Amino acid sequence: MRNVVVEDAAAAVEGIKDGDTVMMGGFGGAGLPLGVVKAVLDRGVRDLTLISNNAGSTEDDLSLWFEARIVRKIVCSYPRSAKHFAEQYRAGTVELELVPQGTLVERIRAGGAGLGGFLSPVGVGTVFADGKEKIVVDGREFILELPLHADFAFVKGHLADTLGNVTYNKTARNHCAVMATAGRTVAVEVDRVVNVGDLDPEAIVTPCIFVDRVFARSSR
Amino acid sequence: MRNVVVEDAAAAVEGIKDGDTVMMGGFGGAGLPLGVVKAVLDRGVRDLTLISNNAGSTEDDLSLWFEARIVRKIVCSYPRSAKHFAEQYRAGTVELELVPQGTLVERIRAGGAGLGGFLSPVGVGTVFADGKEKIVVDGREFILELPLHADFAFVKGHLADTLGNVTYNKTARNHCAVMATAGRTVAVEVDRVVNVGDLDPEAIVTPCIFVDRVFARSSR
Amino acid sequence: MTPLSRDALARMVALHLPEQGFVNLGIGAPTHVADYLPAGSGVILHSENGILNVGPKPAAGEEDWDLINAGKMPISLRSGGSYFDSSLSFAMMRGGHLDVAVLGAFQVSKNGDLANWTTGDNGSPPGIGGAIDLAVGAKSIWVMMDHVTKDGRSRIVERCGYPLTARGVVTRIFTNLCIIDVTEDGLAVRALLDGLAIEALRDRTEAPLRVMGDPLTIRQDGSVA
Amino acid sequence: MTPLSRDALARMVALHLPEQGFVNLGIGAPTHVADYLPAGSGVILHSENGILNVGPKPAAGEEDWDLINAGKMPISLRSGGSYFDSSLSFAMMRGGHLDVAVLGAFQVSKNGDLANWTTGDNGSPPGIGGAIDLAVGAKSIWVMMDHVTKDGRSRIVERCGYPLTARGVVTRIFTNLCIIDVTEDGLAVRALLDGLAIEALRDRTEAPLRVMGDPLTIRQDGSVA
Repeated sequence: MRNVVVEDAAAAVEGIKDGDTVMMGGFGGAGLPLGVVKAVLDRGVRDLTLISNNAGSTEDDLSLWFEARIVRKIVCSYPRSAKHFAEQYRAGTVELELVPQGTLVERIRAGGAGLGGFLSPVGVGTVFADGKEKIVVDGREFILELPLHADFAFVKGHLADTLGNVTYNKTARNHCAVMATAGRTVAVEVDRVVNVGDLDPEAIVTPCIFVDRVFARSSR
Repeated sequence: MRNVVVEDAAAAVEGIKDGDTVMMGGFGGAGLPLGVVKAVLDRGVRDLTLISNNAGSTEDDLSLWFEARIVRKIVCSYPRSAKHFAEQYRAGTVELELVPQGTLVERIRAGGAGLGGFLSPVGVGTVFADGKEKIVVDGREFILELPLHADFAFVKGHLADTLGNVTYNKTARNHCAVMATAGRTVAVEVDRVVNVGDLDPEAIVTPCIFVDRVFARSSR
Repeated sequence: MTPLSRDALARMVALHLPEQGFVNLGIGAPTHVADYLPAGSGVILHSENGILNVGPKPAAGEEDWDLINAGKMPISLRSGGSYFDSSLSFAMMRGGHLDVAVLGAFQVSKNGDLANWTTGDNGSPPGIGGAIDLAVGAKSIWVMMDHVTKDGRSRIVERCGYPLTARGVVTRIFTNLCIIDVTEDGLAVRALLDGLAIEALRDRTEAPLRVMGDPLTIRQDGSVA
Repeated sequence: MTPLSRDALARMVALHLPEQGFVNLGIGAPTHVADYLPAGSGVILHSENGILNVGPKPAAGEEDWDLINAGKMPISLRSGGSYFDSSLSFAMMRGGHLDVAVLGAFQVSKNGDLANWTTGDNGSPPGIGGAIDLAVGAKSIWVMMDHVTKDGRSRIVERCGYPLTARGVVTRIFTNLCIIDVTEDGLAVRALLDGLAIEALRDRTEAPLRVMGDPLTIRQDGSVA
């Protein structure tokens, strides 16, 4: 039977390489796969394109990636209160693509769902429309937003069974469930791995078809 | 506290009028709100536009609407094996807009999610692309598909609390959860109404913000 | 004439929210509106990170960092609440399912343009978050803000000088001096702080103001009569 | 030389499915492939009405009409299965998450065009269902069909005469006579029914066929050696 459980975060990030595009789940700390943050650092990769809601805020989150200067570009909705990112942003050593939060998650969904893009009313008449195609439907103007894909999507789940079915905990679900559909390789850090059959089929949020790797968060 | 429970199917369809657009959940019989089928008939409305996966197949489902000739147009993916619909289709007394199933549900989702449309790879190079705008992104051709909205969306749930939170039963979830986001008025026929707090917050599929009316399926 | 305190402004907004309405309170000052909801209002609060029926902040020591609001502060879930992913959460917003979004602002123009995400390039990274999605999607967009800036300039303007969040979306403005409806015929004063003359308000307001009948009176505690 | 029975054809397809793969079996003949999956194959079946890990049909009297497949027939759920709405189900398909979709067909062209939804206007209402979404999205699109029509015409054609489902998507064709890969260089025979000469196959096939090395031999039970 399918079993996608891997040993640890290091195994979960196996194959990541310089220049890859990486989605990281989480809104603030909730949903951020912290073991992955460190495992990616340990791999020594560089020039990543990071797709994430935030750019970190404490010393113990995505801030570490900016401190280590492994991110070339971030696609993000709210990189405020991110000290290390802000320094590099001011120095011009990191590129920022600022995307409204709902548009960010919808672009990720479009990537995972095989759509070529969508027409959004969000940003019409603002700087967020700059450089984007405008399409009028029934007399109303929309912006054409394009899908986002990633080489790796890393998210934080609550429980996963060994097949790779995943549930989330409270508001930690946020972007995680959507990102889990959009990475070429999807790895999920969970609180606990459970047996096949332990999860309620009605309450599984990410069915196993989307999930390539699962590992249990270290209790250390 | 909010309480959206109404007495019966007749109350759930209150306000429907000639010419309305109506979404009906269900794939085959699973997810079809049967009480609503009959209550709409009892209202005596006509000239409905029906958005539904099927056009009925037995004497005891959407077939009744075609038998009673209350549907002017159906937007649908699979109207085969629908005797009464087929008769009217051949007679030219009902209009058919045939939509691939995944495109149908995605257009409904776009309606509920406030999008102006989406770019689909489905149907490119086929008759399903006829008359639709083509948009090329990164050298790949897509079809612009437009959102669907409805005056009423009627779906079948499993449990609902009095606030209007809804769960579904097994594959009866199908189009129901998406349609429940896309009607101006959304009414849900359920097996049982439960108290607020009885549903697991992690397992609610349709949060109450989308739901205007709930009623318990008659046991008769 | 003392402008309303922040608390009184929050209370004034809270008293106006529709009973049993679905409401998103933006980060910052709007979040405090929750503290003044009348008992039994039945208002159901949404937070865009994926939660409906947000409850009060937990007691010290009871925080769950997987249960936070859009301001990343610990909250609780009321009975009948639900969790969902961001795509469904923003579908609620963009799709017009929220009754009211209450937002802070730097400026609102006479036709309801909203500027609330940046005052321009000051070398800091910009952040937009979900402000723009809320501003486009909710059925009613309410702004709450001080009527004038710290140096006395009107925040209610002919045309926004700051980068726009959305065009023509604001439906009502609550300030520490008044309540203004944004109508097709321009800005209409609906309520006025007790003791403030309409001409004094106009002196503090760049955009033209209409008055329909007698404006209601705003008391210092934020109640309106 | 007797063409494969329907059962043997289903078995042949089943034996080729990738271990632990995610597979959708289209309505009609492909559904029967499930009956021939080897024990321990680990194949996980998807049905587009919103279910993953479809199990066998329930015993008579045990049917649950809320638990059906895309053919609207009662099924069961295996341990580790899940339910979801149609939008996520079609995201799986359109988004390229399925390893294989097995579809019936009227015709397949030499470049992999698929015609499997209608033979044209015969007065009956057309139906498309999820066939087209599957045909566009899955990583591999396999067709299973009789090699020729009832009146002996090839279903593997230069150019489809029937309305297309999708262009250039079919990757492999299983017939009751052979297995053919659709490659950039045209149709390549991979396996041939025991006792059938390649020239005899060509006689029954409108589109040109290549042979790479020695084709494998298909036995009457659908196994391939």
